[in-house]
Amino acid sequence: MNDPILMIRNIESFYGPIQAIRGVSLDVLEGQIVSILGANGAGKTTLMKTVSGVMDPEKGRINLNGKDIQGLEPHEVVQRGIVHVPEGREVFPLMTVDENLTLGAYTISDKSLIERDRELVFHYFPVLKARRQQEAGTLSGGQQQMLAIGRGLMASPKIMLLDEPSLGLSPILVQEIFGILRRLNDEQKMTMVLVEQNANAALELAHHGYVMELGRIVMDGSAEDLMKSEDIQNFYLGVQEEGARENRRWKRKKTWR
Amino acid sequence: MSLLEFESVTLKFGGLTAVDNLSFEVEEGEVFAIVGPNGAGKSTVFNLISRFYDPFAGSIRFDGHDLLRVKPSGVASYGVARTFQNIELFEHATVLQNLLVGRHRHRRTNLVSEILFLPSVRQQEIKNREKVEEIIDFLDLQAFRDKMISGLPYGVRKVVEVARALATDPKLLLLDEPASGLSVEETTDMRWWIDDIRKQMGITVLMVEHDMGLVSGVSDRVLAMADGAKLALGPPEHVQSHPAVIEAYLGKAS
Amino acid sequence: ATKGANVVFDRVNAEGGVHGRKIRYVVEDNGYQMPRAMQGYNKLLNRDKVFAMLQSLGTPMNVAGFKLLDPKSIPNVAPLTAARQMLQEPMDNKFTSFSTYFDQSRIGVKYLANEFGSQTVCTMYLPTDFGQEILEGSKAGAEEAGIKFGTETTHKPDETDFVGSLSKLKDEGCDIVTIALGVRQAITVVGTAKKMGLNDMKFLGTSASFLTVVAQVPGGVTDGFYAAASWLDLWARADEPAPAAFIAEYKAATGEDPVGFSMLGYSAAEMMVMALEAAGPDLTHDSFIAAMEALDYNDELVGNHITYGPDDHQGADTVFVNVVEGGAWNLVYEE
Amino acid sequence: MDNAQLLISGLANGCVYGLIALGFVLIYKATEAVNFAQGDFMMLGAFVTIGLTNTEYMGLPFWMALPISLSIMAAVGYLVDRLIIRRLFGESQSAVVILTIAMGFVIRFVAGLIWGHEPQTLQNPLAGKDIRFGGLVLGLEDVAVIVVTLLLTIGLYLFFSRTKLGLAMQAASQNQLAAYYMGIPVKQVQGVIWALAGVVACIAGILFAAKGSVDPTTGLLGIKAFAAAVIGGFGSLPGALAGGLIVGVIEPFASRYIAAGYSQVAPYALLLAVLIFRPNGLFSQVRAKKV
Amino acid sequence: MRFVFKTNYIQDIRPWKDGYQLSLYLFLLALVFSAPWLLDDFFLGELTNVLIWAIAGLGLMILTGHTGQVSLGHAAFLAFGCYANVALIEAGVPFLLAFPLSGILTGIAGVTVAIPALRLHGIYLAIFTLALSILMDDIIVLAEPITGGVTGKFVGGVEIFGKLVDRWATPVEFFWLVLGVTLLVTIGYINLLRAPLGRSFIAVRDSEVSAQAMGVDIARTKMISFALSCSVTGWAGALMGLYAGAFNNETFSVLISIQLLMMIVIGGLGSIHGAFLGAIVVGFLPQFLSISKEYVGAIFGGNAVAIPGLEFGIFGMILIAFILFEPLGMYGRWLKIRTWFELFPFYRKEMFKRQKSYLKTERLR
Ligand SMILES: Nc1ncnc2c1ncn2[C@@H]1O[C@H](COP(=O)(O)OP(=O)(O)OP(=O)(O)O)[C@@H](O)[C@H]1O
Ligand SMILES: Nc1ncnc2c1ncn2[C@@H]1O[C@H](COP(=O)(O)OP(=O)(O)OP(=O)(O)O)[C@@H](O)[C@H]1O
Ligand SMILES: [Mg+2]
Ligand SMILES: [Mg+2]
Repeated sequence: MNDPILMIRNIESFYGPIQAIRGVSLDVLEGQIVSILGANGAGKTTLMKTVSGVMDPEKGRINLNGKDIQGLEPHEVVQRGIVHVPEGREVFPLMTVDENLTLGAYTISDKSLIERDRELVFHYFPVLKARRQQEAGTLSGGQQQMLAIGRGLMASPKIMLLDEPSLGLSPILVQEIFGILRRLNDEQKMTMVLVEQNANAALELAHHGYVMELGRIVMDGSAEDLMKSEDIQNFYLGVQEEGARENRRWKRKKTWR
Repeated sequence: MSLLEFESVTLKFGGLTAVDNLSFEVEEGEVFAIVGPNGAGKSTVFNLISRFYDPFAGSIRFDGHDLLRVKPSGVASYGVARTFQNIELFEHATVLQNLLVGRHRHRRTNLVSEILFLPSVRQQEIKNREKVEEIIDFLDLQAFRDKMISGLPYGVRKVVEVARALATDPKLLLLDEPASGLSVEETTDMRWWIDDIRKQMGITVLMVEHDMGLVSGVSDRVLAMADGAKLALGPPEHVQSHPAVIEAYLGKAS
Repeated sequence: ATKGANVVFDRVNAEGGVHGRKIRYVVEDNGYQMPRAMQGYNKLLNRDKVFAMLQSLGTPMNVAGFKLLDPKSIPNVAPLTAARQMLQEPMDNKFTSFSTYFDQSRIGVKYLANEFGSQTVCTMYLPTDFGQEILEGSKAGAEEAGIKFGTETTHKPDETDFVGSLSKLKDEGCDIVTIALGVRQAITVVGTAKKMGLNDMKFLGTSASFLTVVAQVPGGVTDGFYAAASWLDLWARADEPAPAAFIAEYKAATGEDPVGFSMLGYSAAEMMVMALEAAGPDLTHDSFIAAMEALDYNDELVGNHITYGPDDHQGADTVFVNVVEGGAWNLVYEE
Repeated sequence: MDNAQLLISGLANGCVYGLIALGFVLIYKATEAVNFAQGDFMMLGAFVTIGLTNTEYMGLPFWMALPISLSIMAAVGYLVDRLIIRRLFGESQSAVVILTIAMGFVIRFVAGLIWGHEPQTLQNPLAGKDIRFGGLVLGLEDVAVIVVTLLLTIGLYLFFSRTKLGLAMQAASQNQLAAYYMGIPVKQVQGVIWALAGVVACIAGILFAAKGSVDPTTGLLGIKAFAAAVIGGFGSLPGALAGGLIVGVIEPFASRYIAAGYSQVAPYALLLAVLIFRPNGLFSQVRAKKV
Repeated sequence: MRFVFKTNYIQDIRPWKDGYQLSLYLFLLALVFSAPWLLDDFFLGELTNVLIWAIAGLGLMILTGHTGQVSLGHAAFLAFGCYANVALIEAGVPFLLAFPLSGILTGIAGVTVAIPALRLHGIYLAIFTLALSILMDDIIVLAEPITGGVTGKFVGGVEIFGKLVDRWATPVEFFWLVLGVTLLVTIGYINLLRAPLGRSFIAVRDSEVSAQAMGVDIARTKMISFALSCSVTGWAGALMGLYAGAFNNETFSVLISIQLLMMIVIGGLGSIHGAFLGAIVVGFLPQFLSISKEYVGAIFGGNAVAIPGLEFGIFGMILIAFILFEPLGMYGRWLKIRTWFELFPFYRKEMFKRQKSYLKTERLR
């Protein structure tokens, strides 16, 4: 297939003295969906923040279409077509749903395009349409999550970074979201990097997967291969023999540790 | 008489009816789950119980007390603790301090004795600490004891919230989406935890959760609601097979 | 003001000082704040061990200072405030150069009353000791002139609109209004009154508003504004010998035009030097005080006759009533 | 009749407060920072204009000086953000507040250094003229104040509610991180708003200096304007104007009808009253957090 | 690299982390105690002044630093304490009784203010208190019989066990008095912070919603915080009065309120150290400036050039520099330096580079 559109090379990111990412490298191919798995604290969010420029890496390169983008201001990254749907909604609480969506399309000047996307979003999430004039801060958790995703779509990005998009959504919506993502990928060839706790759905959707632990990539491979891997099954797909409550008492060692 | 009685409660926000003449009881010692599509009014039910909103109609009774009569801070002193859907921890304090605040309702000392830090205060502090340490061990938070909340990943914060709620050693524990943002592995942990909370600590649990695996795993009864009203109520498998619930909430695949 | 004094001291020091002693002139900026002022005193007394205080600003600060100066009987010369407390007991180490706000407004009121047969005196003031002085002065003046004291209005330093108070004064039928406000406010008051057509209302300020700029407000806004001050305006007399000489020297020394206060600083410093000269080579507080009390001379610059005596620690008692005409202060009366 | 006079002059004066208040609100709306130096900005703007027009300084014709001083103040505002405020990007508001207070000190000092400490009046075409209708007098400057203030308020209101940039500014103040995720160049946007605040301050200063006179301490007027903004509900532009007018009108009536010794406290007493009954001001900008 | 191994809960309860820290503080204390022998009257006076400011800072820190209630009006409470103290003394109450009372009365005043202010947040509270402090000026004038109105009040020294304590006559005794009060207040403060009440303050500051959910009564907590804060401030005011010896309605101006806030922010919000560090800066800086001014003058010929307001100007600039250098206040900087030492060989230079950080609206409550 074609060569990577997004290329990350031994990135290291710190929070003050704490090192959250310890030399991560990964490739994202044009039009691919790459999903990143990992227990909490693994550094997934940090990695995404680093890519979208809200954090500066101390070492390493982030390369988009052959141009280095590490250390850029976040808005410059967005202008280059990378949009980040952050963990924990981050909506504009005092603005209406409509205004939130409008701002999602800040980088787009073509009015008709904006309106088209808005309609698309309302088509995906009818409840948002019903709540156009409600202040985003008063939406329910899930509604805010929908808004966050919809807002991301409004920018019609080249690459979309999704940090736990299914967080707090009802099962039916989770299915729909993943449906939507697949459609976007099929139809608009949108490239995506997907962080998901719902590993099943994530790997279903993704072409390629990475596994993070403690700030390192410990495993990667095509989605199918990962699905088959013993460890993945135990620790991310949760297909472990039921009632084995002892598993919790002495945690099974992950082979890569 | 059941522990929590929620009687034909209605709450409107402007034109929108968030909770619509809703009634249910939570029995002592059970795990009671509320499910429902986004915006169904689940968190609002929690906020009503913790007295953040005043219902338009209906009554909320806990353990024989009329909750509508007490201040928000009063609810906790009756023994109701809760977690929040999008995490509300004390950002600029350590995990330990957060949990210690949880002990606040057991404060027996007064201003003067605390300023002088009399032995009584010291005793109380040590007791609080012991209690908190139990919880830390129970939820495997040892590693984070002295970490600032602002520096914790989403998943850990979720657990800390549960821990802080437990620190108040409540009769009723309200969990708003405890497993959202947890990996499968952690979710199974959460499942066992809830189990122990109920069995070992004898705390009644009322939780909102979207992860049906967890819900069916731990809960005795499930209330499914939509648009603020009751859709179905009963044992998990009953609710899960209820057509309306599948229609509005679960979707075909599951 | 300090610059004016500096000019003198520099000159004197350049000429070898007084009786071979160089004068060390230490300035502390109290920013009209008490804590700062206390720090200032602490420094001057405990660190610089000053011999005498010259022109310390602000009534409260001075009064606070006395507690420290008196025991050490350090002279407090020509404070930059015309409050009566400046001469409170024990008086021997305190010397003021000019007449007090009290006398200024008292005499000013009397003059206007006689001149225009005005009937009612009113006062606009900030509730401060400064305001208090002028209020009482006006009342006294009214009494002496045998007319009635109408009413008073209080204000805040950040007040900018006086229509309300003025219409109140109008209804009270005030035709003399003494002003104890900031300079900026005084200007606004007079201007507003003009707008409201209160032309038969005479406004009287004190030395506090007796500044060249007040006269020079564009559009003749302040024309007809009276000020009862204790010295003569500098620029109005720029062609007379003494002021001319001063302006020249000041320009030469500092490279800028002097203002009213530089003049005061200058003359106060001159007086200081004179006293030091007279005090003779073995300088002590007593000899200095004696010398001060012996002073008797004409200060052409400020246009005052300065005399001190054992029981007269107020240099000049004259009050000059001036009025703004055509952008300058004109002397109309003195007492 | 008499009261009518009080009313209109109160309104005129209130508009000045309103203008300064607008400056506060502008910056707050777009950055959630409180610029305690706003009053000093106004003072500076006034002095800059005086320096350009008054005959003892450069003596340019007023209408020529106007655009120049406006652009100077815009530059000042922008530079303040660029060189100082921006270094505190994302830091706690308390730091910014203290910073602006300190800036106030410096501005006052600099102004005193350049233009001296004695009050000065702006020589302007409107000086001394006034219009009278039925016994009421209103200085031409006052008329100018009222007109300009209304126009500015409306203009800014539309700017924030209608334009994309205006929205972006509000967004930036509500959630900087998310604003960045939307591709809004937050820092630059804030630079713009500071420049704008500079301009507004300059206009206020000019009108104020034309009405009365300014000296370096004039900036302390900012406190009262700040109070006005808070009464209106900090962050709301119409609120700022409303607050300004209320304070402006209360003053003359108070000093007219309330006994000496009490009258001057009226505006602040009013402020307390408003806050007690409407803790978030008249046009509240504060919401209960949904959990 | 230093580790602290905890073997006992007491270790977390007592105020110092380990022996090393304890000895550090003890050394500092010893230094302060020996001040009267080390310093001349001038510097002793300044040190006293700094301590008084520090007490005031502690007062405000309780409210603003730890309970998150910004007050721009604490000068009003300084004034209250100051006048209360003097009034009591003039009424013949012995100082040892009058002084504590003055603080307590101020605390009560604080609560009465707090009650209407309970629903106020952030700037709204700030401006509310600011207005109070402006009104205080006029209240003092109106309360003339007690306060002496515009002419103000004068206090000489006070008698303690028949010993004269006066800022000018017996500066050393006065220093002991102030130091004593400082220590008592500080110890009380430390105790408070490690007790439930202190924690509930922090809880209210960080999230009222969850504080309520944990059973913390917001209104009550705020009121107590106001009471404590104002009492301490009141004591500071009383001492300030004694220190100045004379004061009137203009003494405790809004500027003082603002300076107080500056002080604790520069020192570092939410830490006891912050109050002291801030006091050192705000208290001593002006003096330092005017002293250095002379040397500057000496260097550039011509004696002490006095440009009016120069010191305020420079003062402002230095404050700006401080804030830019460390927005978290001096204590924040000190903590960083300490981590540097603790991590010793394992530090990186980027470690103290400021993180990109982002703000969220405070208009949500
Ligand atoms: N603001 C912060 N300050 C200090 N350390 C932090 C901060 N944020 C995160 N960390 C640390 O960085 C590491 C990675 O955190 P991150 O949020 O990226 O994990 P994550 O994989 O996103 O977890 P989750 O799946 O729960 O979101 C964690 O160990 C966390 O302790
Ligand atoms: N303060 C408010 N003002 C207006 N509408 C509100 C407010 N709070 C909640 N709502 C509305 O009430 C409905 C119920 O909200 P609630 O948070 O209870 O949903 P939920 O069941 O918790 O959904 P989720 O599973 O997504 O958390 C939602 O439609 C929401 O938009
Ligand atoms: Mg994450
Ligand atoms: Mg919810």
